Amino acid sequence: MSWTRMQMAERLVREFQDGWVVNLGVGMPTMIADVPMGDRDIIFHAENGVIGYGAVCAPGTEDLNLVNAGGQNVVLNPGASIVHHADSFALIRGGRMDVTVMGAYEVAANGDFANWKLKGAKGGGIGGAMDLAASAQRVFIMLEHRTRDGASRLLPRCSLPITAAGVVTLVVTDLGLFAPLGEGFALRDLAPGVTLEEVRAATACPIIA
Amino acid sequence: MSWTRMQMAERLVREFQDGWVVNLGVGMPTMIADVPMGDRDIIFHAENGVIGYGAVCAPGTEDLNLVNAGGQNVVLNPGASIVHHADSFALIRGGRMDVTVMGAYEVAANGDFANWKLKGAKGGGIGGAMDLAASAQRVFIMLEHRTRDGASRLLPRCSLPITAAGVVTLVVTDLGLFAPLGEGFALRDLAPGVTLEEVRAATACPIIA
Amino acid sequence: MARNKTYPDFDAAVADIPDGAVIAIGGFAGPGTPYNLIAALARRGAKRLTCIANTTGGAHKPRMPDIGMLVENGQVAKVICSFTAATRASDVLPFTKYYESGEVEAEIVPQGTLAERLRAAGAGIPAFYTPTAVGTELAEGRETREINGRRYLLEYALPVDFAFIRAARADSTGNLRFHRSQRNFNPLMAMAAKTTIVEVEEDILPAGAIDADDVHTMGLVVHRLIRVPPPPMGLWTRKREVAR
Amino acid sequence: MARNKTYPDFDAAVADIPDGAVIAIGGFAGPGTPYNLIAALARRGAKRLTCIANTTGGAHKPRMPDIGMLVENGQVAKVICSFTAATRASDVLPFTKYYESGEVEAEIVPQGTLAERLRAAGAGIPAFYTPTAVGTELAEGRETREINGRRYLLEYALPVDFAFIRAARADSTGNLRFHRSQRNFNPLMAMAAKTTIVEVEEDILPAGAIDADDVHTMGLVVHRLIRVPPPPMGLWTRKREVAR
Repeated sequence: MSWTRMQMAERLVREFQDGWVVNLGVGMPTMIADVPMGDRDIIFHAENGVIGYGAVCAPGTEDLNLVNAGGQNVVLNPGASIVHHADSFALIRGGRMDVTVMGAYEVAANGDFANWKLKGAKGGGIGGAMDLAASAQRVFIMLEHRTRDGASRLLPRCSLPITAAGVVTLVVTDLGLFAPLGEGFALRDLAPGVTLEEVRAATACPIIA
Repeated sequence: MSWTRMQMAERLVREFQDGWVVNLGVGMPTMIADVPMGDRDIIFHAENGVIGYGAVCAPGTEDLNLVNAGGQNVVLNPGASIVHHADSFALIRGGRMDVTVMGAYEVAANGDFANWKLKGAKGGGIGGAMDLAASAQRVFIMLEHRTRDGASRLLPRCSLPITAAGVVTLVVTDLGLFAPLGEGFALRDLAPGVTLEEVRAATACPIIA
Repeated sequence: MARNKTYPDFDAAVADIPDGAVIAIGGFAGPGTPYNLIAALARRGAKRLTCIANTTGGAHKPRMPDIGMLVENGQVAKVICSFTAATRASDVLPFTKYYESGEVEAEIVPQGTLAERLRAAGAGIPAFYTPTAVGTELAEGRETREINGRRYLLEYALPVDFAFIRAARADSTGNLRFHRSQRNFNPLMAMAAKTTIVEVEEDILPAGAIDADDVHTMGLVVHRLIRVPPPPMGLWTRKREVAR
Repeated sequence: MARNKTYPDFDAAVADIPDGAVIAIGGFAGPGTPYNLIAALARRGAKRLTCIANTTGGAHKPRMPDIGMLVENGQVAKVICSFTAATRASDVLPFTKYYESGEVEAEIVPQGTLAERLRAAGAGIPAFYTPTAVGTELAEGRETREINGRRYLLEYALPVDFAFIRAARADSTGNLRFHRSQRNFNPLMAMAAKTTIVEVEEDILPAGAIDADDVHTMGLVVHRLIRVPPPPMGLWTRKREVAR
């Protein structure tokens, strides 16, 4: 047993506090906007200047000129506003994001993470990840614990070029919830049916339980 | 005989070219918006973010939340737009002003001018003058040729702290129209009834006719 | 986005402003000036303030609440502005004598640089280069740099604790609309501030009443809203209302 | 303000773009992308272009006119963007192989830095400091500076010869309105460019039809307007119209 991607999203959402401004990256994190927030008032910010968006539109109801960072057509919640890219990243660099949630290839015990460039590639895809990682109040990472080849994505140090240094607050994987501690990761929560031994076996650096 | 302030404004307006964006400073230059432009399409920009304003309002017709740089209630021409101060000065520093027209205490043959600080004062009033002077395509200065004591305001070098160095394009005074040439001013036009000898007698540096 | 940011009155909205706070005050030649918040700050009496604004107030009558008034009240340690004196020698600003005598410190900044320093603070840009003031007394002893053959002055961001601004319209989430030249410094100060307090000229609207494309300042950077009571109860809703 | 900036067609609007020009192209994931102007530039055939955009185009079908197409057409020397490849290894961008093989140069820039460098160009700010990319491969060998205890990277303005943008609405003086996330980079690119060319989704309105408080991009920085013809004559007015 382990967490599905939706359960990973739900587990991270439990960490959100009332009133937070949340930026969701492309890929897995987009699912977070579909998780019920209960009575918490959460504002979603997309890097393309959409403040206060909500769920993905039902087919046929889309406004084709309204997308989130992942290019999905979304709805606007009451109180939403639109700004241009410079103002959108002004809010990001200005520290107005309480948290950014991003996917990654690797995350390291020293708080570094890598999500823009693959091994041996000349270029990559940065998008807004470096700006968000450098300036959000918290950086939450969502990723599968292991690669398809079974290698740990939680590492002592990143092997790929990093997106930002020492910024990661929390990491959720299919196996659990973790916080980088310098030389290893603190285990904050275990997926149901997963044991500490399984996590340790799957991880290339110490897990502090 | 010499030019009145309105005639000074009219003389400068003859220099405006169709399509120009014109910024008018506080004081004497505000009169320029009241001079007929003929078939020239001139856009007036005020430093407080008003683009495309026109004449001062008739009493009783004012919008009290709409002022030009001098605090006068003005009308908006069709096609007008409003921006905030950072965007307004972005347009200024970005070189979008074809000309700025400013008053001054002194103007120098080397193209310097002074309009923000009086002799012996600790502070002064800069407003947008330094930004406009540094970045407008042309700087036109309007001032009385002499102080109340009869001293020349056209000088070899400014005696007061300058607003910007070497930027002045044209100078209009009650006596004529001038262009700084380094060591003196070129005479471009004489007010009616004023002689070259009178101008030379009133000016503390060479006048090249 | 449903949080209601409305405060009951001006005094409640400024009640936590401590001594030593950095306050940015919007407005340009009247429009957009938060007169009621300035008056509330005078009543609150917080001291050793740093005030950031285009001017310290005009020489006009009737006198409106302005930084000069806070200075006279002994509340101000420093002013950062583009005018410490009027350009016309005949206009005497109340502030000028306090500055000339050394009772209050002032940093005089070109208006565009002031706007850009506030914008930079809100945008997480700690410093930038500008052509403004190069070659003048203001640049003496300061760092300059040549870029593509032109010389520029290094300027630093100007972060703010509390912004006082005035808007025409707001919704309960803090989205704002300004009318005409009321906009001026107000959006920048809201972006630059930890806490933005807004006096609003019209009834505060429900969330969503301002279309997302029509918002001038996003509620994300707005924290407290106070409706300016309609005249005759309200103070200083417009210059004219005072002048009558 | 009465000048009419309307052009008869897309080809006329790009007819003077020379070889070697720097072109900024708006749009983010579809909305605000000037597809018709990109197609016209492909027909024009200008070469050795530098293209600035968030991406070089998507991996989606049906394919829309994009920078990748100009690259395949042999018109592009350099791209400045935040993606030279998709982040998902399974999505292959047409551009990537041209870059990996060295046929086309690329400068990869974080999206917020790209936006701010364009904004700086439009604002007469030649350079600024940002926290983004500090400690990464992108900062290697470049100038950094510590300000108030944090390290920042020096970034330079990105001036533009021609901006291609798409708006929902325009008046004849060039004042623009964008609909929803169509806004994105478009206002910044208009500010940064010597010449701004706009494809407009609705009929171009008379001067004054857009209220001064409602203008997103001021006509002062807009030079040429072309109405996107309504379907079925028009090309790519919306993704859906192509996909049908």
